[in-house]
Amino acid sequence: MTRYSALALLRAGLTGQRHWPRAWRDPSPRPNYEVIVIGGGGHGLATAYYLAKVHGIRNVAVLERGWIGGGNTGRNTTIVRSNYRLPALHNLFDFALGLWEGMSDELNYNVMFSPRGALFLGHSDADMTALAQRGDALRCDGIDAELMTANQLRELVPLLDMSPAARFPIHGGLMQPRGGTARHDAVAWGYARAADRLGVDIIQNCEVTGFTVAGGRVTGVETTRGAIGAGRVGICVAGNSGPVAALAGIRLPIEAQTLQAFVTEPVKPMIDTVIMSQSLHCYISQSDKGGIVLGGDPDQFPSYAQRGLPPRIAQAAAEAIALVPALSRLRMVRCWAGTTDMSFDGSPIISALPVDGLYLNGGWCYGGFKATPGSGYTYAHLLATGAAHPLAAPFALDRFATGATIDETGVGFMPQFH
Amino acid sequence: MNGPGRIGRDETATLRFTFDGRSLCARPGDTLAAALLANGVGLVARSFKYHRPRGIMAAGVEEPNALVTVGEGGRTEPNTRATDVFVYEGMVARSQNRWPSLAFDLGAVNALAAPVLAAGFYYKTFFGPPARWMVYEKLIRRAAGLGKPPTLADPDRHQHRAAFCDVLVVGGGPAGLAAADDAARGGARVILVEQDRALGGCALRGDGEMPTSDAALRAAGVRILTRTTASGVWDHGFVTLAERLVEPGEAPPPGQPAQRLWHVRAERIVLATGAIERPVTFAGNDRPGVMLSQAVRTYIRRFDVLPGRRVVIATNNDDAYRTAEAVAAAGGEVVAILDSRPDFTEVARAAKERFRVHTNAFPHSTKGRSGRLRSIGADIWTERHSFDADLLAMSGGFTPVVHLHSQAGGKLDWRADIQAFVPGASAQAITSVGGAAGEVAPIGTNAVHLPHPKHSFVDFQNDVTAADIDLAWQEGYRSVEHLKRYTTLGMATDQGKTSNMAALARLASVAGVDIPQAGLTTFRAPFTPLALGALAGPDGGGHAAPRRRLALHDRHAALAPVWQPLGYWDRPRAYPAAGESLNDAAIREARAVRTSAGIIDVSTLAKFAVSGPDAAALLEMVCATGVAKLGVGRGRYTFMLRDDGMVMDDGTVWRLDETRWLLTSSTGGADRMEAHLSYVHRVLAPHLRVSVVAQQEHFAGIALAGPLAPTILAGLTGQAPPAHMGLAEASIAAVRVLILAASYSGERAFEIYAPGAIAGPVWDALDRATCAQGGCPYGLEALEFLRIEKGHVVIGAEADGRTTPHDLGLGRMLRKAGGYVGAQALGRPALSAPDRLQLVGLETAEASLPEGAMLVARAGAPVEGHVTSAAQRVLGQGGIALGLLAGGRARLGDRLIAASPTRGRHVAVTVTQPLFYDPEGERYRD
Amino acid sequence: MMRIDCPHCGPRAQSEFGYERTLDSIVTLDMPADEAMARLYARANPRGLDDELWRHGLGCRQWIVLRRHRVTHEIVGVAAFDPAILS
Amino acid sequence: MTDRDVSVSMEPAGEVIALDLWSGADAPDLCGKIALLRVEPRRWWLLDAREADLTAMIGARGAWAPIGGGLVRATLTGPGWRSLLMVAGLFDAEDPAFGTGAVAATVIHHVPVRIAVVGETSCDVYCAASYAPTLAGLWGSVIGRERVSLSRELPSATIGSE
Repeated sequence: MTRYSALALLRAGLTGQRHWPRAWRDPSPRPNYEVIVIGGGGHGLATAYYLAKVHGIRNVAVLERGWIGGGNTGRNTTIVRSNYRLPALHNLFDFALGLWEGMSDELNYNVMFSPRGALFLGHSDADMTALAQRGDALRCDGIDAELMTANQLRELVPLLDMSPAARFPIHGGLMQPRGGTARHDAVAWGYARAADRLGVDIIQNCEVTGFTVAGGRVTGVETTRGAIGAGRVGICVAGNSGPVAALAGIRLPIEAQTLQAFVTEPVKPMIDTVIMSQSLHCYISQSDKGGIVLGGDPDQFPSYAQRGLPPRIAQAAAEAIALVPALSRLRMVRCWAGTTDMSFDGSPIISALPVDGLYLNGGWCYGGFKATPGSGYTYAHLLATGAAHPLAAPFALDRFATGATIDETGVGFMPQFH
Repeated sequence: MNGPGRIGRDETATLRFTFDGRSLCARPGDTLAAALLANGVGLVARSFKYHRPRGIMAAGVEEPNALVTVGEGGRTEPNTRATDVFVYEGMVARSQNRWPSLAFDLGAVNALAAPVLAAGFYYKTFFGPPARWMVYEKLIRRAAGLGKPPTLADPDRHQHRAAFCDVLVVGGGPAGLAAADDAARGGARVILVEQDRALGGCALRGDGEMPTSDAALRAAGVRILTRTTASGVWDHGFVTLAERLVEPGEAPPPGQPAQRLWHVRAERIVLATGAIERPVTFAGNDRPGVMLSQAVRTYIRRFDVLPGRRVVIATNNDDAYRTAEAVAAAGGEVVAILDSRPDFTEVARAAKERFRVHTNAFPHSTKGRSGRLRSIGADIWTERHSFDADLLAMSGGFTPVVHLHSQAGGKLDWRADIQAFVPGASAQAITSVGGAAGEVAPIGTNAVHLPHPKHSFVDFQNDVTAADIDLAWQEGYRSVEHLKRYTTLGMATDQGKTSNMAALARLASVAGVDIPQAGLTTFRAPFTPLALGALAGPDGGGHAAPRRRLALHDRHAALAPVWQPLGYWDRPRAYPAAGESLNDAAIREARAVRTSAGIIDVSTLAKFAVSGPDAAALLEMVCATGVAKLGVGRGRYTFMLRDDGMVMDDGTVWRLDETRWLLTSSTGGADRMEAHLSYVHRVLAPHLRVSVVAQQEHFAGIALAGPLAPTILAGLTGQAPPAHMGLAEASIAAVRVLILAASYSGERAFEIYAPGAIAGPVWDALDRATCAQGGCPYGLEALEFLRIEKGHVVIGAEADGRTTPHDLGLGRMLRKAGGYVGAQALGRPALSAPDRLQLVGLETAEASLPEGAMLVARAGAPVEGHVTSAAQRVLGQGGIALGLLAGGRARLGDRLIAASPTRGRHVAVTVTQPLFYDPEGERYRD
Repeated sequence: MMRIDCPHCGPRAQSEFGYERTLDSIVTLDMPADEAMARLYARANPRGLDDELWRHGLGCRQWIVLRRHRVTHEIVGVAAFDPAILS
Repeated sequence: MTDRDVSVSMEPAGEVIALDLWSGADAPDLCGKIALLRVEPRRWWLLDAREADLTAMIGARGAWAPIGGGLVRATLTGPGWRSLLMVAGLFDAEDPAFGTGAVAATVIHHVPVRIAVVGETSCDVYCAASYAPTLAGLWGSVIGRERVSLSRELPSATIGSE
């Protein structure tokens, strides 16, 4: 294991970069593991890492159907923030944000977490009141949030259209200074490398095709690379939770949906913060490479196609131009789509399932990336101890039956509208 | 003479343009690339990472190197491919990603650090706290990016247009023209698109003949769109076409759009998208003067431009021999043909008669200076050779353009003879023809000798070398997707059009597998970069949503109100007098309602005529309150639940006669309620004989409220006004109106409904009569004060989608027998938990309290609830509010803090009943 | 952007339609509460065919049922909503 | 492009009544000479009808409600009307089968509309009155403002630059 550092990099420069070892091994599955995590996305890899690191459980396998980080980890718009209105959500996501802040050092892998600020714009007094309410809820729980005036915004993002005659005039905003972006692929790779170092087996091209259950308890999984035994199994496949849970005969309050994003050709720096909007449906940031990364509403119908609707892209582009008119002549160079696990209250599920020893981490809707370290940490706690981490306790599956849903947007049981 | 230039005398070069401030001339029809070459300009750009000097490599949209900024001000288009923009009079083009100048670029120092800046180097360094990364990041961001973005708004419009056809032919080369001709002869509706300005495709460089003409096709009814790119194929034959009506940076004629995005639905799609020539991988293959072989032919035959005088050709196929012919015919010297194949093919043998042809010959390096190629090193059999040349025409084979086929879900098949993927089974009604289907020259496949992988570029624009691919493999980034993401290969503005196959070949060779086993990354839309403005179409420029106009808009506008956006609507928020603040105006208006009378436009309320023998049955499924027993001529407050038991909306329900009802509900929920009524009727209870007609805009509504309202109304109608929650029909200003005696303000009030198209005179009459009594029009702000004082909930504030009827204190109105939507959800245990947020009133001695503030026992204590709506008392002193408080109904009299840290306000409040005014409803009685 | 062959209007762009819910999650008002909540909060969510209730809300405003593949988006069946399927 | 060969005039739709029938009967059989449009499978719009006349015609076979107060009719005149309707549209108005007498409901530039073909060179487009300025703005930008006229009864203030 070669530690990454500036010095090591310089030294490697002298030797033609020939001595870097593999970032993670390519092991064959062993017959048995203490814990199997299904899904080699950021969440699954983080879960394995924290199982090994925090709970000392190193006899762990991460089973990935394709290549690690190839699902929503590699398809999101890389925004990291914790400024949700509801306490259960902002407490979980802020715990995650704390972990983001130390992640590069912790993993010895630069995930380029860039706390450049996450800004919600308000377009009316009503918007500003809603933003203040959100900010007050955050501040009362010790989370950073600052209301910004129109004048402050002019300075922060000079290209914003601040004209009062704009279709969506900008009155002000709510800033989370600690929010920002990170390099999405690096999160998967960094956790993979660090987990691998602790003994975790990361097994790619290994699709789970069934569960083995004895006496109401899960004993392992069937895979395309043979049966593998396990004491506990954690599903961590947001986007595919339904089909994987169905292998155990379980139906979930989750529906798969397409969420698109797109990026422009790279240009010199023009937007230095993450811009979102309280009443529009687009989010804007500029990648380190220079591309403007844009996203919008989900497609609002069930799909696993990873291919979206052109009108959604058009809408996000129109709204982005309404906010930053100078974007009009930039060109989309690529669009892509992920499959989101839309839950029926818009919040994730981190929970035991009705089969003993089988657990679920899913239902992240379109908010999973920013939760990655917190999700992994609390899920590892659940898998290691059998008891929910206090921050994850509100996100149990039974909340739908009891009515204790956590509904940030208040739109209820229609997943397509969250 | 050395370097590129025009063939013969250039008398027709009449267009003037500038490049980096230098004034140059072009012929009409020249691309910028052709014009630059004609003017002897070989150095055009700097690369992304190492700032290496770059020239023009291609003649089409696949160009990875020659990116320039075109246009000025709001029409600035950075990263424009010089090969994909036609010169127009006055065009301004600039090179980019260089400082201080293109020829002397300090960024080129990066090339010295290249040994350290290998693929993924940034993942291995820049550790420390995020703040430290932010410092590095700032430098990295400044160095990255390509062109400078515009800073001004786009002055032009972009249009969206739908089209439908039986056959869409993509590509106007010979294969596409033949396909369009065939389809048109069969009587089909045909659209033919070509991204170039001219039809012809490969025929424009002298390869093949055009089977028909533009005019003949048009005569046959084919809609021909040139300068139009099929950017994406989506589900079910849906194709987006991007049409450039003017060139990048060019001003369109007045009133005309600059770009048009077509939304085409095609029954059948023919892809005649051709093939893209691949570069050859060797050290220094990125230098200006190294060009694709077919591009050289294009410049010579289409543009009369010879890109170099002394030409070496490096190829693995027969096609490049045509370039030798073209060069020779144009007066250039063919120095050598380096054919990597060991044996002479028939074509090579024939060429040997005229040119110096070497087999088993590979270029291994280039030398150059000041942006000019000077010599080429090559390995021929076992010997090293050097050739003096100013142009290297290379051909590494041909990659069929399968992007659209693949986007549409089609499979790809591997063809070893051309070392490329070709369209396999289609997922939609799509066929590929010509080069796109793999009709390209076969290539030699003997192993490529690559002595200098670090200087051999695979992805030119992103500066990814063969060594970077090797490193990624070594570090375990072995899936082709990992490789792409780790090295950024194929992620530049050209999306790997020229680099993907070379990269796969390299990956396959280090992996020791065949290319198909190495994998293939996904083809994603758009085929070529597409302006956001064109995507947005008529929604761009700040019009992402329509504005809905009130029927009485002009009446309000005449009073110069403060407008308030509400969904797509704009409604008057207050009517301030000159110099009056919004709040002062609202209080004045609210006091008028409390003391005399006011009128407010409530036209946007949702209204539904529910009629038929089963109307009451439908209403009782939709509404959670009792409805059916309502007497004719009476109305009642009601609310509706979602399936999950949460309050969805509220309103009033009125019985106009035995079988005709009118239901009103909130403005913001109008569309949702329309759908909900339809769902309940058509899905849950289709047997009901009932008609539901949305009348939101049929009726303009004006509420007349205040103690003098009955007098005013009686004066206007000449009849006694209906009692509270009664209704009547009458005439005002000779317009028949429906009067509903409902109150939202807490005063005696009437909602007066008249057909929107003729409601103006009704407003005028009410306005005159009300003002005559000392009243005035009032806006939403005053309405908010009045309703908060009266404790009426608002959908979105108090009923926030998380509240049940019990939470809002409406539980007693629920129909015990159930039978309404949501009834089955209300028994869930968490919905009766004692600590649920419940509606309360809040009051303070201070003038106001911050809306949205958190409710806490003391500073720093846990949050127990929040202020949903706040106001000041209309007549009395102090602030009042509605709020949601944990277990609130049991906490009357509790003293709390309304804490707003974001606004620096902390206000002591007392918990009260959510009703501050006329608790007995005495003011509703006449 | 699918093309949906509305049984009333003929083929139309997906933008005119809205997805409501799966057929098996329609809650009729006579269902016991437990069954109602179970239907509301559990979906098969298959990587394959499912029966879905859509509305041609920006067209003829009728409710239709699509049998649709959620990976390929192929619509293998489309019909006007028939209440008989609920009983 | 032929979409400049058309002009538009927009005015209130007048007395329009929405009629739903739940018996098997069809409105044309019941309503005599009243001009009507079938806008949904079981809904018709009766143009210039009087409510008073309907009781006898319809009886208990259905129910109706007026909607004309909030409806605008845009009359597109000229051979370019089909082309104009393709701008920011979704519906195939250029389909030759969409001929005289046909009615289609669709969306143009966010505005729900109903298109009724009057003849080869004319059609009526109905939309909610609140959206009329949006459509007028869109069409004006395509064929020129001077070719779009709004009647004085319609809200006229600041037509957007759509």
